[in-house]
Amino acid sequence: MKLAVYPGCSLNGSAREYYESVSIVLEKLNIEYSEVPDWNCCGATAAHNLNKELSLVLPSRIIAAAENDGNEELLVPCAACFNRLKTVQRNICQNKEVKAKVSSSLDQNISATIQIHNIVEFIRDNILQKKDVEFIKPLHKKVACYYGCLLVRPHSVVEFDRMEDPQIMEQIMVKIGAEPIDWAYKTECCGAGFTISNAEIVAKLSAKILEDAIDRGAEMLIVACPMCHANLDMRRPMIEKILKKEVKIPVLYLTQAIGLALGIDAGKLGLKRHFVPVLNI
Amino acid sequence: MARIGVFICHCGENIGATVDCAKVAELSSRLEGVTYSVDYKYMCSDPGQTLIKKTIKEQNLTGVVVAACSPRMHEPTFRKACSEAGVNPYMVEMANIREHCSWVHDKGEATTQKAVDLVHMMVEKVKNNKPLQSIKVPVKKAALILGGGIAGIQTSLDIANAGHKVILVEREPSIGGHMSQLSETFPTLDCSQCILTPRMVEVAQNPNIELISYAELESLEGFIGNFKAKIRKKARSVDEKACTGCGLCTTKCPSRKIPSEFNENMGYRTAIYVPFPQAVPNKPVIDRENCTYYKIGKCKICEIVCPTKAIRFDQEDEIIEKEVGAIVLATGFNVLGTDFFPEYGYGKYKDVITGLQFERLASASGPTLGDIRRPSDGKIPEKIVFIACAGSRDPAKGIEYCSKICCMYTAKHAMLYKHKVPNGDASIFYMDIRAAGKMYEEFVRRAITEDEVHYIRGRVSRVYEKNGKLIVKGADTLLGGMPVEIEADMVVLATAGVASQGAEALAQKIHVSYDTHKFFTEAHPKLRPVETNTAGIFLAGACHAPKDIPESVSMASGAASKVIGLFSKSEMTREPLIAIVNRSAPPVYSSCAGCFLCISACPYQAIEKEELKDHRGKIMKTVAKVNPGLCQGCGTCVAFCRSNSIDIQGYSNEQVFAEIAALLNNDTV
Amino acid sequence: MEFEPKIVAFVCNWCTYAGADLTGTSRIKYSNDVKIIRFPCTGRIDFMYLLKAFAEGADGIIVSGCHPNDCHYTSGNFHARRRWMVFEGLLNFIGIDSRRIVFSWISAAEGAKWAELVNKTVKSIQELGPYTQYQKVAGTFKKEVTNG
Amino acid sequence: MDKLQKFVFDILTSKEVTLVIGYENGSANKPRPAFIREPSDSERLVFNEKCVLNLTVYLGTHCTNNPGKVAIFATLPALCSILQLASEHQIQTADLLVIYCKSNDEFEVFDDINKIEELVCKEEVVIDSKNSVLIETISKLSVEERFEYWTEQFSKCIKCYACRAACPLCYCTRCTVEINQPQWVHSPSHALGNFEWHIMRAMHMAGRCLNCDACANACPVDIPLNLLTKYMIRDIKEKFGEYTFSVNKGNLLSTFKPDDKETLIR
Repeated sequence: MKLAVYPGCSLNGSAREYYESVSIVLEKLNIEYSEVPDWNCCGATAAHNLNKELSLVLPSRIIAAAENDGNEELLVPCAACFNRLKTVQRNICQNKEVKAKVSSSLDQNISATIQIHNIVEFIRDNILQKKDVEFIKPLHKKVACYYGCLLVRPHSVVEFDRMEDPQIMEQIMVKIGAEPIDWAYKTECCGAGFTISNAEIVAKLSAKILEDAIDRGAEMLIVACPMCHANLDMRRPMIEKILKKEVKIPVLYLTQAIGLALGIDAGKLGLKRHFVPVLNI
Repeated sequence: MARIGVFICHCGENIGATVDCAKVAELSSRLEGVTYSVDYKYMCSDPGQTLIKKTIKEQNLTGVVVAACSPRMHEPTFRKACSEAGVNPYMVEMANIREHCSWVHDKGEATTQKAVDLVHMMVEKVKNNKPLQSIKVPVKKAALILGGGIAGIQTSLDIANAGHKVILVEREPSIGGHMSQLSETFPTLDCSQCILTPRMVEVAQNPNIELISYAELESLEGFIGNFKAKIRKKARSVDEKACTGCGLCTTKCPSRKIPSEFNENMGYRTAIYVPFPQAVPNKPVIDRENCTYYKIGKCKICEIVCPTKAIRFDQEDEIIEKEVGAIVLATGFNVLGTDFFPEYGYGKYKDVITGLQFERLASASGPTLGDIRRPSDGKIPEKIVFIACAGSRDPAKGIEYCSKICCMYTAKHAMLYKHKVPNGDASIFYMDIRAAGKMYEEFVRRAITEDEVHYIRGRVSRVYEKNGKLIVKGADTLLGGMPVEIEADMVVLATAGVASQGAEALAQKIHVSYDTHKFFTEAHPKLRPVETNTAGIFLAGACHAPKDIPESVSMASGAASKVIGLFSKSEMTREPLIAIVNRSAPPVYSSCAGCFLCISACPYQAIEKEELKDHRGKIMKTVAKVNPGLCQGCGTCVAFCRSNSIDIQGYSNEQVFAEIAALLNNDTV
Repeated sequence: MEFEPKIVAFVCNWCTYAGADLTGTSRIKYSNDVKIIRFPCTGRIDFMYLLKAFAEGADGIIVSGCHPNDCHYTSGNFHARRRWMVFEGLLNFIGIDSRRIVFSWISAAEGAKWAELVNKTVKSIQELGPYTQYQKVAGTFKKEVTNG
Repeated sequence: MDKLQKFVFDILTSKEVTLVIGYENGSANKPRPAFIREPSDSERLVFNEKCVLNLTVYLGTHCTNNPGKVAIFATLPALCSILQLASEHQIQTADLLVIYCKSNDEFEVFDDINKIEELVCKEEVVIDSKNSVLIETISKLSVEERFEYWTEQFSKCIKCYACRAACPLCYCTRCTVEINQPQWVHSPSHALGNFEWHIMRAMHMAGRCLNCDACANACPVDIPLNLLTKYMIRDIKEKFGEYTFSVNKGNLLSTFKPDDKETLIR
């Protein structure tokens, strides 16, 4: 199976460390992949509210590009991109008109049969279940796995295990020697797209998430979405104001945590790029 | 040689105005086999019928064609009239020259000609008709009732009181079903046990009712009026005759920490136990999974203490065979598990319970003797939240349908809570309040106004524990979707009502159809709600769909009256318009090649295998046989049979061929 | 004069026959070229009957019964539906014009639909003309001519 | 002695079976059915690509009359045939040993019908290219032309019913053509009767045809009547999604799905 990775905008900007960790983990586990050639923005959170056609065509161009390049699988680390691509793929496959429309705008016939993976399920199915990976540096930490919304909703589209109480990240964490906690906010919204337009709300929502994680004894948060990461990591000053206390809990990307357990150097995993320092690892 | 009489009806102007009836009569008389034809103003009128009868006698007719209105209207009338005059009713056909001719075409040649054609068609059909005798099926006047909940109890009592034998089979050690678990009942708040247990006792004492508890249906053969049921009576390990029900054994049994099913696992019972004090029969059962003796071979304390030496450790399952004429399914319902609602934390948090568990808490005979106490620490909850539609009306995760009873019992629960904890605080998250029923809406209003229950219209997104409290996060859609957070001490989920487990297997065992939710399906959604598609098997109560007590009871009485009706004669008569597999002389015996694919085509399981034997009893051939008791005469098997070995009386292949030919070759007239 | 096709309708007793009765009671007029043969259920209708009707000189055929799930016998129409789906394919392949056979679901409440169906069918069969091709084979053709 | 003969020799000597239905060389080395009861006769048996005759047509009579177990050479269509016959209660699979032959020294032996079903499930029923082309060309004709084509073909028919005799699934005790009350099929071999016979035959094969071509091979006047059933196989696949053989799935026309296609119904 030929595998392509679609980084999307965030993974080349605000979430570089995510891409770095994804790449190095894949390399370490010698999984071959190529970046989708000449990729474009997926339209993310904005397009589908503003221009329906655009929100269909942008992702389909990415899918087409990946398929034209002879790929059968497409890994999309960014939860938002994943959500868009999956949505559009479903549209194309279920609705002939959409398919026709998209094909004409791309002027090529798009099949959209490529398998689109989010990072979490990809790691479980294609790594932990296939290879027996040795985690030389088990991550002996209490972790709170935070899924956010884009990864798990809408269930009909993303088909991600149990939308209200997903378990996959926890399973992965156990594998790498960490101890996932049971908490209440794993699928609550972090404020996502409001991060620029209405930081207040973002801070408030993110604060609740962090607070619950801390109260329940988590030593770090594990995420799989650049947006969540930004909000939880970057908005600390405001969050601390709201909670009226220091909040030092670090927020790691799933792949960073795995990287650490694989014994990859923190620097190579981009752990030094975080606002909240990831100490004593 | 056929001697057919044709009777053309004017139906006043209805036919006469557009069709030249006299001409139709005149032309019909020329048809081969027609010895007499006449037109008359009103054939269905008394003189009309007399005219037919008179002619039959005078002309000694062998068959009759009445050209008038639709057979769906007057076929019975004319068939009856003719049989009174000595012509077999199935030698009478009607040509529909009103609905299908005079009323839908303009006056004229063509219309008259069509009337003639229709008459011609029926004349040719009648020539191929055969005199038929209506089918008589003997009826064994005993009923088998499966399920001893309130529905089963009601049906049994009604049938038994009408003087017929009843065999009531209950899966559990005692009858009573879910109703016996309930505390008070809406909308009257009278105690469930108080109204149920007298009925249970009646069952036990009624000489016409044979109660077989702790038993299940093993297999069923036969058909309406003539079923043969095998019932597996599970080993109770107690001799019911010897046992006096003193209960000493249950007090002495050492293994006492077994979760009690009756208390929805909120209390404990012993290994030898009676599910609840008022159980009928009031005889204990040994639960062999948990009995020390069956586990390690030692103990036998119950045997030692039993004053009447009624314990039978070596007792085995017993198969009881019964012959019955009718069966009523009253297997009831179950409450849905909540595992697909992880966000509500059922099973994770002790104080998130189901409605049925709350019933036990509220019940005076329950584990807390009627106090509302948290399972976790026995504290009385100051704040309680009820979540309605926990699974119902939720195609995404639960079930599409409305469980119907939850709105009412949730209101009741909140009320009971307020009565027991007057200064407590009760909130209900709901989608809609469905309180359609006598005094139901008033009941809900009372909960809201008098008992100050907070009704919050909206769904709950998550329940989680935080410093000893259950945080209930939801939305109030009447306040524009405003988020609501309640710190509750206890959460009650109104879990959906679903088909009782084993319903599907049972349905397949006795060949009744069931819907996608495993509820048994009625023969007709409006007009035959208590019958199944298998003749002689009826439905009562929640095994058909979620129902409250009054509904279950009325349905039960409905089913009972159907059974009593069936039992009112020692034979039942059925229309002989049924399929028949041909038989012929040896060596062929029957042209049926025995592929038996017709069996899968029959909607009524009316086709069975029959072994044809020679005079020495050697099996010569196995062929299909249609059971006249079950066949409803749809004819699907007839059209399906490749060797045309099945034909259907009244719509036989020969009749149809004759009709087609007659209809299309009108050059003869 | 306009060609008057001979059309036979094979209908079930519980839905379409009753539906046609309703057409009558509501006095909706339709062409008298269609004549109804009554069956207990569409499941009863043998595919050979259709061939026989053509052989006997029918120019068109209507087959109609209860809508899916409305069958008086719960599943007769489901069986019929499969039968017709397969039969239609075969007839097409053999060259028997399946436009001459009209399948329809008409309930006891759809009196108007019945009239409409009849008139539509009559019209389309008129366009197709008499089914001489099959009638020639059946040897019933000449007879048709003589009685015009 | 090749492997196949050796195997037959052994099972006959060991009395595991008392009859083997296989092929032997007939005139001009054309294979013909052979019924072997003596171990010594097993040398007569052959198997090669010319062995296409579907031997299961003999199962009905020979199985029932034969004391003891019967072994039979089977090609793929024959395997389907065995499943279908079993599902239609025409054979006792208990006393049947099936030898699925690929060549005279490569074969698989089945005494469990379910194993056969497993194997057959994997093999999709496919129409060979030659016939697919024919079907295509015929389908392209206008409806009248198609009728003409078949009128011409059927006009050859002499109603010898060899097609019926050769088909393992035509086992009725009394075929419908032999019924004259009512006359389902016009008996003389005239156009009408021929149409009725061939249409009826095809319809009776709906969802059952084994795609073994026995009927066409048997036809003395070379009517391509296997095209009818082959076309239906294709059509059924299209309309109902699959075309499979199974011991207990029931027959295409004796079962249904509430959501079956109903494209033709108004």
